Amino acid sequence: MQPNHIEALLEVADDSLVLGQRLCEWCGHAPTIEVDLSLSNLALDLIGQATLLLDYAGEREGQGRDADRLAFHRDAEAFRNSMLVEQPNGDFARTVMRHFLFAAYANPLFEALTSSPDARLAEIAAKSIKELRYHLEYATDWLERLGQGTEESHRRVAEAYDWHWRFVDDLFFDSEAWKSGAESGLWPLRAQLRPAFDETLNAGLARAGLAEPKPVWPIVGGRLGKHSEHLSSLLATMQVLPRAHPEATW
Amino acid sequence: MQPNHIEALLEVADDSLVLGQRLCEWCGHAPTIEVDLSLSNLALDLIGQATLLLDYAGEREGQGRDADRLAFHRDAEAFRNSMLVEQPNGDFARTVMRHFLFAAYANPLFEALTSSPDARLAEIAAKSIKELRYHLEYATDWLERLGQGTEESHRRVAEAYDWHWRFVDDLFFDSEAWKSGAESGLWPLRAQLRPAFDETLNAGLARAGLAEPKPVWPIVGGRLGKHSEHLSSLLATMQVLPRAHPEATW
Amino acid sequence: PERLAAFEARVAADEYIEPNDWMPEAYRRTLVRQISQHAHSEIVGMLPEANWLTRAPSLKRKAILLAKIQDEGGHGLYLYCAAETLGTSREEMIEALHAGRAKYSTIFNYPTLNWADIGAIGWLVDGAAIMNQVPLQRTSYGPYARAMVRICKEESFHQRQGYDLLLTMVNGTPAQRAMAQDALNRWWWPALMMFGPPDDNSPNSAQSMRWRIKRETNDELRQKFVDATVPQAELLGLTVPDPDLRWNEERGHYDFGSINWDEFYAVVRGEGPVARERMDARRAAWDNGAWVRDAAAAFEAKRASRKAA
Amino acid sequence: PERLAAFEARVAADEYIEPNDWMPEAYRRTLVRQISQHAHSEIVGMLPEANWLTRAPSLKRKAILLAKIQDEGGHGLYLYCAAETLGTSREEMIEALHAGRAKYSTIFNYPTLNWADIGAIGWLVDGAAIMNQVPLQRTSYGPYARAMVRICKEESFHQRQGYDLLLTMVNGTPAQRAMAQDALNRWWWPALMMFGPPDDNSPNSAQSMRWRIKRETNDELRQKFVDATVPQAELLGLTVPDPDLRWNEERGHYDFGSINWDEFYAVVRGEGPVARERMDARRAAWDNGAWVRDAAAAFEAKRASRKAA
Repeated sequence: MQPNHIEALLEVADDSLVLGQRLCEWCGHAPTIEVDLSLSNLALDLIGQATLLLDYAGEREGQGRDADRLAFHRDAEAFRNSMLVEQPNGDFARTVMRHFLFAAYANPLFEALTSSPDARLAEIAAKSIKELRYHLEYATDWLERLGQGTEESHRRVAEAYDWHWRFVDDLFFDSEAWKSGAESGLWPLRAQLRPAFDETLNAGLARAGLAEPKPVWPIVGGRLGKHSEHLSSLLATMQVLPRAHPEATW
Repeated sequence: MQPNHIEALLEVADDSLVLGQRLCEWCGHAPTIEVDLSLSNLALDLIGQATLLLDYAGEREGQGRDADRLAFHRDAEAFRNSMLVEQPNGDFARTVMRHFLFAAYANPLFEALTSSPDARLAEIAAKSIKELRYHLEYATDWLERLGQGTEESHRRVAEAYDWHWRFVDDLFFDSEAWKSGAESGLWPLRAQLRPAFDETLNAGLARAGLAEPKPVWPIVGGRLGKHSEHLSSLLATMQVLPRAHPEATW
Repeated sequence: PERLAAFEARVAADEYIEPNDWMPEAYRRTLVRQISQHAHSEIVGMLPEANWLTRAPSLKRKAILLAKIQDEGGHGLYLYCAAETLGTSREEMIEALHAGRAKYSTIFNYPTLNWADIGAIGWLVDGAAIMNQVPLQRTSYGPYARAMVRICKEESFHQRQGYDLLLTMVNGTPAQRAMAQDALNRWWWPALMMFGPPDDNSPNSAQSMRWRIKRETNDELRQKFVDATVPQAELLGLTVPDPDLRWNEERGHYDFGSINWDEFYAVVRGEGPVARERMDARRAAWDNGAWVRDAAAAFEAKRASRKAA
Repeated sequence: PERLAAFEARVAADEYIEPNDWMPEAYRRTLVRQISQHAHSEIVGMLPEANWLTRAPSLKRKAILLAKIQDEGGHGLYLYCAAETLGTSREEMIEALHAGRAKYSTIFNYPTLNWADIGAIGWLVDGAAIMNQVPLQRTSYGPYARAMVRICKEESFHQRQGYDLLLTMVNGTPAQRAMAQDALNRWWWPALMMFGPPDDNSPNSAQSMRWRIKRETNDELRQKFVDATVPQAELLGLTVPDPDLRWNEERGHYDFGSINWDEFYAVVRGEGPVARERMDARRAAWDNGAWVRDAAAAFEAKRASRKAA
């Protein structure tokens, strides 16, 4: 892997890490105990994926950074996640919609990664894809329930869609680093994943009784380290202990 | 000043610092522009006081720590503020009530400090007391407005009182360090300030049409570094940059 | 009266009572109160730990803590289910909690102030819970006893994880050691209070013991906990914050200082340091989630009626 | 028609129009729109800076930033007052903002992502604002012109403070220098957009120039800003993110690359990166503060009626 491939790998790892961290904020505060447990499960999967991916990125980088070093000692500008996953939890509809959009993107991506010529990456993807299939199913089920439930839940999930939709192009942004990895055959261009995403999206929207997306001015930059204002606050919390006690192990 | 007197000085400095930081959170989000500007004024005063007091404490300590070092590089356990000032802003009623209780305590305290034999402390107090008189007036005016305004504002300010009242004993807690300074004649025991506080309190409550306090189990510990859960979150935000970039100057 | 005698005989013979069996109303009421209180404790108990979940200092610790809190939610679920077999719905129990009619363990009204508190909760709070709960695996009500078997197994695991967290910290930097000691200082006495009021002031104990809803007295369990925990503290190199603590050769037990019962009763009354935050958080979660529960129910109803049609 | 001619003559003679003077309806409407938009910009403009207020890295910088944001609130107040002299209330203007009928400067729909952004806003955004506003000190409407005098003085001060902040950072650690460059990269183009659409696509300009509500064209002001700012960037050792930027000896001005007008119009339409956050924040502040304003009004009414009695 070339250095820029490692940076591209961070795009995948950081998506899982930041979304997992967001889901942790629900813990103890969800609408039912069952939902609380499910969101914890999703978070556990994502943090597990992030750990494997970051450890691998650190190894390939060869500068002695492990997953914790990468998670807790980078500033916001160095994070390569899409802006979608850093969006605040909002109400449960926003959390569901964010997860649906992410999972609809991550499924074809990780599916493709299982046949990467990079054996380690393929192995991580093979473990993760099983989890992510469930994520998509879980999010789609809730999307349908909220879309078809009550008038209020429909209104909220439509609003959630309206909030998140403009970040989908950021999710699919092909950075130079990503393109270079694609040229080396490590993974597909994200643009190539878009048809699969669109299919999942339209099926999900149909089940939920939601209208198809209107065109919007897309907000992009996450893969280049240009985030929303939400990421730095998330990191201030997440990184507080390792930053305050850089010499400690935990 | 003995080392424990310096620690006691932090009790005063940290009250101003933490309350000032809390007020900063209102900036841009207050009920009217006029209130926004007033809360900024209060915050500016408090941060100014904290800077003078912390700089002085650092000088007397003689280990090269200045106000910024003390503000941004201590963990929550090392903060000596009362739990009252670290309470979240809540609604405007809670902010007003917190400020009223603090100012009712700080006025007799700083008044007394103006005649401390420690000339520097007396000088800082002389500057601060002018500001704090206005703080008390401002908070009392709003207390009256909310107490006598609408049913809703009355209910909210009564609830705010109920929330904050149990932290008043913590505000007045005489730590060993504080007692030692009092024995050396640097300042009065806080217990001696209580009658003045009670008078202000009762007058304020009467103006607002609020009932006198019920006895509660007091929650104490701030002066000993045992805080509520709110302080460490406040500090995670406040200290994030100096902690992430310890070698930088700003 | 005959049924009562038969019931009491079965209980005395350590047989299990099952949901459809006849039972005295007082037994049913006491059980609902105790099991729901236990369930509430698991759910409220998620909050002090969740307070540090977003700040867990390594990815491994974050995953461990997340799984632990999830287990507690799971325990809450089993226990609500066990209580529901006695004829009270989960909603009713939750409303009783939010209205302040139902209690939960006083321990969760203390704040978590540093990362070592997560270790201290596992070690001391789960440790004390286990002491309380191990006898309940043989309690007279079948569904409760069976829930307890599963819960105790997981709690032991949590206790070891908590101890391991502290072990790492006491072997770390001076700041980490100080956090660990600070955590022990703050959690020791509240942990001892978890066993409830002293025996001479525990009105319902005798009845509960006869019904095998309880199997050891508060003071017996408290002593057992102290005896087991003090050597563990020594192993960590931490000092138990009790100047009166010493081994009593004659009794074969540790003597320990007297508990601040005024504080205990204040916390029971709902005046604990973060009791309001805890209840506010639970009520907010419930109230803000109402529309989600409504939507799910409406959707189920639609689906059911579609199937029926 | 006579009054109109007299009015136009006064304006052409650079006399001030005062609130009680006769003025054409279109003049009044244009002024209300412009002044209220300017007031809204000051108020919304508090938000991107407040985003870093709680994270200011030194007590001195925190106090400076607090005072600066306070000044902006003060500007908002003067400007609302100036607009009110034209017969529109502050509440009406605020409701127009919250309903999306009134605009504010597009620049505040960009996020503040690191501490250097606070410096960049002072240097570039206040710098651009000054370029826009200096001519308005001689605008034809008296209350607006006088508000502008005071505002411009304070803005210049803010601009120097912002530049000073960046100067400290570029002389700091590599991470600080990187933050400063990153801030310039993100704020440069949006700052150029602050002067509005190019002259050939600025429909109201001619009328506004004739009425002295505007005194220079968008493109003239933009050029002036580029010419003044590029040397300041060089002094900081930072690179302006425009490969087409170069000094044109012949014109005596810098040539610069073309602006992404699609982005500009998207942001004007309310699709800027953080436009929703900004409006949500303002609406929440207003809605959550309604009970406070009601209480103050009710209290005043009671007091007034007590005095009257």
